[in-house]
Amino acid sequence: MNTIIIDGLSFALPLFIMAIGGIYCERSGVTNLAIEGLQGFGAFCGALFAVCIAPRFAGDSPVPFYLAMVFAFLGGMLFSLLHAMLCIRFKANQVISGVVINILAMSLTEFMTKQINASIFQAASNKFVLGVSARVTVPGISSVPVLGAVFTNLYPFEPVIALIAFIAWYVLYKTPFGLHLRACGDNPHAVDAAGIEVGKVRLAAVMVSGALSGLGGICFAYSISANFSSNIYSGYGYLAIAALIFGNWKILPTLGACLLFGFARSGGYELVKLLEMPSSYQDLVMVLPYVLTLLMLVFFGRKNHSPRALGVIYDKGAR
Amino acid sequence: MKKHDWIPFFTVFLSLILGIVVIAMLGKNPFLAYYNLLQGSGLAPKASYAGHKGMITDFTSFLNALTPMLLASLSVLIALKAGLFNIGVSGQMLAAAFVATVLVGYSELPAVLAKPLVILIGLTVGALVGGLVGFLRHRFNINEVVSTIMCNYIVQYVVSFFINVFFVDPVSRQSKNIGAAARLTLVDVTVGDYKMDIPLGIVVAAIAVAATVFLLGKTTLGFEIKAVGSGSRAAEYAGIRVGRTRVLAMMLSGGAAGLAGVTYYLGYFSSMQPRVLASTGYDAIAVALLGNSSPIGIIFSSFLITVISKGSTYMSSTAGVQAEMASALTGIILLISACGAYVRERLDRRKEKR
Amino acid sequence: MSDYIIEMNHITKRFPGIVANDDVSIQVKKGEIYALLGENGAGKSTLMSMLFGMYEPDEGEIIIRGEKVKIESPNHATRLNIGMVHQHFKLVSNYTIAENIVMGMEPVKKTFGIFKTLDQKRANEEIRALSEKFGLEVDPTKVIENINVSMQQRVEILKMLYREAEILIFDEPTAVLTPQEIEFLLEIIESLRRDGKTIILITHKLEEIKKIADRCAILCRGKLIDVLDVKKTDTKTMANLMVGREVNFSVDKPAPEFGREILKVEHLTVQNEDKFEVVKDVSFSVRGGEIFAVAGVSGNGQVELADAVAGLLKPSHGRILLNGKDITQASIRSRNLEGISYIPEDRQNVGLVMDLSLSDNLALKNYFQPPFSNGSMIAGDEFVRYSDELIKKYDIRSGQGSGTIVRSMSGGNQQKAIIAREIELDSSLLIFVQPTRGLDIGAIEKIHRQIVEQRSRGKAVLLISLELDEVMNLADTIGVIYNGKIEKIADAKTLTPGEVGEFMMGVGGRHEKA
Amino acid sequence: GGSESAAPEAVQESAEEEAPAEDAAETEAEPAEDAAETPAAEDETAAGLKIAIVSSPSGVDDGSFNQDNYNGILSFIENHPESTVTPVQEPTGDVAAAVQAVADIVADYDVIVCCGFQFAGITSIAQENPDVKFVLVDTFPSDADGNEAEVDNIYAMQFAEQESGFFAGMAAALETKSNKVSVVNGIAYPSNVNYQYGFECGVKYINETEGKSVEVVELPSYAGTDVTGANVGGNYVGSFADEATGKVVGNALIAEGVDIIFVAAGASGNGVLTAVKEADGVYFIGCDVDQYDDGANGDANVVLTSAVKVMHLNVERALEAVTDGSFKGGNVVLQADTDSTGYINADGRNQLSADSIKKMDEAYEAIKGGTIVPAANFNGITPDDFSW
Ligand SMILES: Nc1ncnc2c1ncn2[C@@H]1O[C@H](COP(=O)(O)OP(=O)(O)OP(=O)(O)O)[C@@H](O)[C@H]1O
Ligand SMILES: Nc1ncnc2c1ncn2[C@@H]1O[C@H](COP(=O)(O)OP(=O)(O)OP(=O)(O)O)[C@@H](O)[C@H]1O
Ligand SMILES: [Mg+2]
Ligand SMILES: [Mg+2]
Repeated sequence: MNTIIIDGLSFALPLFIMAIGGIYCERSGVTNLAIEGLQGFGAFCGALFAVCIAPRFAGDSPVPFYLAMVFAFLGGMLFSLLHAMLCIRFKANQVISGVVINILAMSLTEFMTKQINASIFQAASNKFVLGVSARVTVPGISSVPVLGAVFTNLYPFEPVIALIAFIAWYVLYKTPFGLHLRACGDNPHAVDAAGIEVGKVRLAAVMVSGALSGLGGICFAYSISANFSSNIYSGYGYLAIAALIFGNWKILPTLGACLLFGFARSGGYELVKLLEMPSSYQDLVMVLPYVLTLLMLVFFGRKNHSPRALGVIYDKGAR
Repeated sequence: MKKHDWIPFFTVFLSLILGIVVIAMLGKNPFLAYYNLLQGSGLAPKASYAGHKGMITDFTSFLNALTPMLLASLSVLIALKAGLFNIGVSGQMLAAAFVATVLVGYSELPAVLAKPLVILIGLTVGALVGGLVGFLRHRFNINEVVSTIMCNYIVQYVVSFFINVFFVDPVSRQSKNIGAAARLTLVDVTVGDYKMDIPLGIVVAAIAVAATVFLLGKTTLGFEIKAVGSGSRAAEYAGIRVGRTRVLAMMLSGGAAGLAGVTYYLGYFSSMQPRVLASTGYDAIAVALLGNSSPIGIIFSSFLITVISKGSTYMSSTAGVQAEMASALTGIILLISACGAYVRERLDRRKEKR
Repeated sequence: MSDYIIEMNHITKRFPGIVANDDVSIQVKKGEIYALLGENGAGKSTLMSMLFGMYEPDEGEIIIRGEKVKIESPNHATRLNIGMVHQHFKLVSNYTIAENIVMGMEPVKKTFGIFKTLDQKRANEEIRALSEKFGLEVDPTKVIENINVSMQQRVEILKMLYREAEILIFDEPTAVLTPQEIEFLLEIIESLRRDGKTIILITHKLEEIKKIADRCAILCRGKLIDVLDVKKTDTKTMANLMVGREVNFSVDKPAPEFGREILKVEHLTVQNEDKFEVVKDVSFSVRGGEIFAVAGVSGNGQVELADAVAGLLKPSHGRILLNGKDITQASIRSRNLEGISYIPEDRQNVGLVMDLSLSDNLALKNYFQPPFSNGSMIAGDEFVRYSDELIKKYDIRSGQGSGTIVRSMSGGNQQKAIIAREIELDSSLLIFVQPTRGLDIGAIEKIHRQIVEQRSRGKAVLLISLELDEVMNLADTIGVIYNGKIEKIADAKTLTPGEVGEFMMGVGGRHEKA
Repeated sequence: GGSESAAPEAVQESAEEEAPAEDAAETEAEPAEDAAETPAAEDETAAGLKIAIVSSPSGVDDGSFNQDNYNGILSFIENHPESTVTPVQEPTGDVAAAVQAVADIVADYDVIVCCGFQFAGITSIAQENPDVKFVLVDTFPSDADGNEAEVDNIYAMQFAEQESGFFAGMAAALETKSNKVSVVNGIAYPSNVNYQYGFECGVKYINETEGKSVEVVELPSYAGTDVTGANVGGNYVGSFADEATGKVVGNALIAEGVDIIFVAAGASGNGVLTAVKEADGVYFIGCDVDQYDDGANGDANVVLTSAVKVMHLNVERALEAVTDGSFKGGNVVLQADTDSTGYINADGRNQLSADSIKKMDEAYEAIKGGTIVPAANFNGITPDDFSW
C-alpha cells in the first residue's frame, strides 16, 4: 500500500507539472503536442549542467540537483521558444509544430549528448550519469497510517513541484496575468481590444509550458534512471496531454487525472507482484493507464470542451 | 500548378541550404553527403557495388522503404481532409501488421492467396482501429488526438505481450519471421546478374494514391469529407451526416495506415519488434504537411524524406556524417515547411501592395 | 486650439484588393453625436478602427484635442480616452461581467504584501457603482455566456466607461436589439452626451440617426459623400445619398392568396444543447403563399424553433408536419428533400463552408443529386455551370467567380449566395432567420423583394426577425414569441407595432384582459 | 550491459585505465575522413584494412557493448596505423534493417565487424561477398530458415556468460552481509539465462565451500520464461529498455533485504542501478563491460565488480588473423580458457576484498581447467544439479 502511494506520487507529480504547463499553453489558445520534446530537451539541459558542475561540489551535495532543476526549467523554456515562434510568429499549424518539435528534440539531444561526451568529457557515451537525489522522510507525520506514506521517501523535487503547482494555480486563477491568459484561449479579440497583446501573453504561456515540461523531464530523469539518455522519450509527455484533456483543461481535475495515472501504474506493479504473474505479463500492466484513460473519457468525457480559441491562429484582422 | 504550389519546394530548398551549413560546420563535405544520400537510395551510382548489387537493386530497396511512408502520409492526409488529426498511424500500422502476421504470415497458405489476404487484413484491421477512433469522437466526444495516442500505447504493449509470449524468435528477439509466401516484398529475386528486393506494395501504394485523388475529387463521399473537414456545422446543416462521415474518413485513414503497416512489417521487414512503434507514423504527419496536404504532393514529400532516411547509412559510412544528421535534416525540413503558411501570407500581402 | 475634439484628415486605408477609405476627412465637435452612414462595406468600421488604433491609416493624419497623434494600439486609444463598442462584441464568454470589464486595468491587491492578486471584490464593487452611476444595471458576477445580447452590450459600454472614455464609438449597436432595448440605448447615449461625452454612432437605421444625431457623414465605397446636418435633412434624402439612387422603403406586396397548409407545428417543445427548455409547447401553421413572421426579442427561442423545424435540433415533444407528412423524426437531409429551405442566422458557421469554393457552396444541398452526381460520383463541371448561372441570376459578387473561396467574400455577398442556393432548391417551405441582419438598406430592399416573390409563387415562408419593421412590412401573419412560448398569433393587419412590441416584452394583452 | 559514465570526476579517476576510450575520440575522426575522401583508396593503402563497424542503434560510443568492440578495432589500428575504421549506425534496431545496413556498405570494406544479435541474418550477404570478412559478435549466423550456419568468411563469437555469471555469484555471496543476493535480467533469452544460472551456481559454490547460507532472492512475479517456454525463475524485467520497471524490480528486491544485485538487463538495468543508489548499503554487479564508472554515487561507488565478456580482445585477435592470413570462419563459444570471460579485479575498479579476489582467482583457474562447469540454459546442467 505504502509503495503504491510513494511510487504513485513520484510518478504523478512530474506528470502533473508538465500537464500544468500544457494547461497554461492550451488555455492561452496554443495547442501543445510538443510536451514530449520539451521535457526531453529540458532534461537534457539540466543533466548537462549537472554533469558539468558536479565536480565542483562534494559528492553528496544536493546543489547540482537543484541547479539541474533550474537549468532544465530554463532549457525547456528555451526550446519552447521554437514552438512559440512557429505558432505565434509564423502562424504554423500548431499540431504540426508540436510533432516537428518532438522529432527535433529527440534527434538533437541524442546527437548532442554523444558529441558533448566525446568532445568535452572525452568519454564516449550516449548518456549523462547524474547522481541520485536523496530521498527524505518527514519525521512524525510519516508514521501516520496511509497519509504518512505521502510524506515518506519523498524526492526533493516533490515538494518543489507541489509548491510550483500551487503558484501556477494561483497565477492562473488569481492574478491579472492569469486572467489575460485564460481570456486569450477563449476570445483573443477581446484581449486585444482590452489593450493587451495576445502574442505576448501566448508567448509567456508557451514559455511557462516549456519551463514546466523541462522541470518534469529532469524529475523523471532523476527518479527513474538517474541519468539522461534517449530513454527519456518514453511517452510521458503524451500522457501529460491526455491528463490535461481528461482534466478538462483545469488544474485541480488534472491533478486528479495525474494521480490516477500514478496510482494505476504503481498499483499495477503491486498487482503483478501479488498475482505472481510471470514477467512477460508486464506489458499488460503497462497498458493499464491508457485503457483507464479511454474508459474514463468514455464515461466522463462528454462534458469536456476545449478552450474556444484553441488551435486557432490569432489574426487581428480576422472578423 | 496552382498559385502558391511552389512554396513547399522553396521551403525544402531553404532547408537543404541550412543542412549544408550545418554539415559544413561539423567539418564534413555537405555536397558529398547529399550525393551519398542519392547514392544510398539508388538514385546515383556508387563507386563500387557488392556481389549481385547495383544501382537498380538499391533503387528497388528504396521503393520498398518508400511504400509504407507514402501510405502512412496518405492516411494522415485523409483524416486531415475530414478535419481530424490521426496521430495514431503508428499504432494502426502495428495492429494491422500483427493480425496479418498471425493469421497469414505464419500460415502455410500459397502466395496467391496469402499476399492478397495480407493486404485485405491490413486494410480491414487498420480501418477497424481508425473507425473506433472515429466512433469515440462521434459518440463520446473524445478528442481524436487523445484517443489515437492512447491507442498507440495500447496496441504497442498488447502486441508486445503477444510477441513475447507466443511468437518470439530467440535469436532475433523479435517476432518470428513470416513465411515468404505472405511477404509483400519478393526478396532476393534474381534479375540478370542482380539479386533484388521487389516491393509489390508500391503498386498498392500507387493504387491507394490514385484512389484517394479520385475519392476526394470525384465522389460524393469525398465532397462530404471535405465539407465536414472545413466546416462541420455547415455540413450538418446541409444534411451531411457528420458523425458518419467522420467515422468513414477515419476508417479510410486507418485503412491506409493498415496498408502502410503490412507493407512495412510484412514487406520491407518481415517481423515486428516488441515494444517499438515505427516512427513512420509520426514522420507521416509532417510529410503530409510538406506535401501541401495533397495526394500528389505527398508523393514528392515522402520521396524526399525517404531519400534522406534511406541514404543515411551510406552517408554515414562514406562522408562520415553521423546517421542522426539525417533525422536532424528531416526535422529542419519539416520545421521550415511548417512556416509555409506564413510565407504564403507574406507573399499575398506583398503582391497586393503593388 | 481647434473647435474639434477629433479631426481625421485625408485618411486612406487599403486592404488587399480594395480601398476601404479613400481620402476621408471628418471633424467631430466635443459633446456632439456624430453619425456615420453607408452601405455595407462602405468603410465605416474601418475608419473607426483606425481611430481606435486597431489599424494604422496608410495616408492621412488624426488630430485629437488639437494634437496630432499616431494611434498605435487600442491601449493607446484608451489612454487618449477613446472607447469603442465593436460590431461583433469582444467579450470572453466564460468570464464574469466584472472580469470582462476590468480586464487590462484590473484592481489589484497584494496578498501577504507581495503577490499581486486580482481584487475580485473591489472589481465587483467598482462595476456595481459604475453601472448605477450611468443607469446601466448589471450584476457584475454573472457570466457572459449566460446573459442576453443587450446585457452584453451594456457590458461593452461599461468597459468604455470604466476606462474613462470621453469619446465613445458605437459600431451598429442597435442591430441586435429589440425596439424597447433600442429605445433604452438611445436614451443612454443621450445621457452620456449630457455627461459631456462625444459620441460617434454607426448605424444603418435612419430613424435612429434622425432621432439623436446632430450631424451625419455619408460614406459610399470608401469615399466621403457628404456631411449633413441631421435636423435639416429628411431620412429619404439620406437614404438616396447613401445608396446613390432612389430607395423604396415600403415593400410592394400584392394581396395574399393562401394555398393549402404546408407547415404544421404541434405542441413543439425543444431543449437546447444544455438541456434547457427554450421552446415550450408551440403550435402554429403556415400556408402556401403566406409569410408567417415570428417576432420576438433575441434569445426567446426563435432560433431553436427554426433549427427544430429544419432538423438541426431534435424536439423533445410535439410534432412537425410538412405537407401533411410527419417529419418530426426525419433527418435533415430528408427534410431538405421533402421541401425545406433554410437561411440560418449564423451564415458563416452554419450557412456556408467558409473554406470551400463558391461553386461547392452553391451546390452544398444538392451535390448528391443529378446532374451533379449519379449517386456516388460527382461531376465537377456541372458545379461550375450551375454556379455561374446563379452568380449571374443573383448578382453575387466575388473576386474569382465560381472558384472563389467563400471566406474571402463580403458578408452581404455571402448572404446572397445562401439565399440563392436556398431559393433555387424550390422548396415548399422557406425559413428565413434574420435574413437582412447587418445589411445596408439597398441590399435589404432586394432581399425583401425576393421574399415576397417566393410568397407570390405559392411558397410558405417562415420569417424570423428581430427587426420589428421587417416583420410589420412583410408578414401576413405574426406570431410573437416570448420566453419560448408563442404569446399571440394574429393577422398582421390587425396588430400595431406597439402591440407587437408589448407582446415581445411579455406584457402584451394586459389591458385587454384588464 | 550497462554503460560508461560521463561524470568528469569518474573520468579523472580512471584516466589511466581508460586510455583506449580517450583515444577513441581522437582517432575516430581521422580515419573516417580518410575513408570519406578516398573511397577508392584501396590500392594506396593496400597494406591496411578498411574496417567498418556496424552497430544498432546505440552506436559505438555507447560506453558499453558496442564500444568494447570498437575499442578492439582501435587498438588493432594502433598496431596497424595504415588501417582505417568507419563506424556505421543503424538507427531502428530492427533485425532486417540491421542486415540492410550491412548490405548498403558491404562493397566498400575489407572487414565488417557486426555488433550484436541483430546481425545474425548477414549469412547470405557474406556468401555473396566472399572477399569481405565478417566478425560477428554475440551471435552465430543463421540461414534463411533461422538455423545456425557456418560461413567461411564469418568469424562468429559467443561467450560463455554462465562463467561470467559464476564470478558475479561468487562475489555476491562472498560480500553479502544480509545473506540475500539477487540477479536481474532483461528477457529470458539464452544469454540472459546463462548469466542467471551462472550466478546461481556461483552462490551455491560459495555456500558449499564457505559454509554460508546465502539466498538468491527471486520475485515469483518476475520469473522468466525461456525460449522453450520453460520457467527459469530469476528476476526478469520483461524488456531491455524499460528503466522504470527496472527500478520497480530493484526496489522490490531491496525491500526483500537483498544487498547485492547482479544486473544484466540492458537499459532496464539503469533503473535497477538507480534503486541501488537510492538505497543504503546495497551493491551492484555490472555486466558485459566494466561498469564501475556508472556506479558513482556522490563520493561513493555502488559497483562491487563487473562480470565481463572480453570482446575487444577477441575482435582484435580476429583482425590480426585477417592481416596475417590466418583468418578462418567459424562459430566459437569463447570461454575463460582464452581469457574471454571474467570479472574486474583491477585496482580502483572494484570493491571486493582481497580475500574474495583470491578465492575468485582460484575459481577462475578451476573454470579454465574445466573442473568447474557452471549451468547454462542449454548445456544440460541446471543450477540445482550443478556440482564440481
Ligand atoms: N475564484 C476562485 N476561488 C477559489 N478557487 C478557484 C477559483 N477559481 C478557480 N478555482 C479553483 O480552480 C479550479 C478550476 O477552476 P474553474 O472550474 O473555475 O475553472 P475555470 O478556469 O473557471 O474554467 P472555465 O473558465 O472554463 O469556467 C476549481 O476546481 C477551483 O478549485
Ligand atoms: N481586415 C480586413 N482585410 C481585408 N479587407 C477588409 C478588412 N476589413 C475590412 N475590409 C474590407 O474593407 C471594406 C470596408 O469594410 P468595413 O468593415 O469598414 O465596412 P462597413 O462600412 O463597416 O460595412 P458594414 O456596414 O457591413 O459593417 C470592405 O470591403 C471590407 O471587405
Ligand atoms: Mg462595419
Ligand atoms: Mg468555471
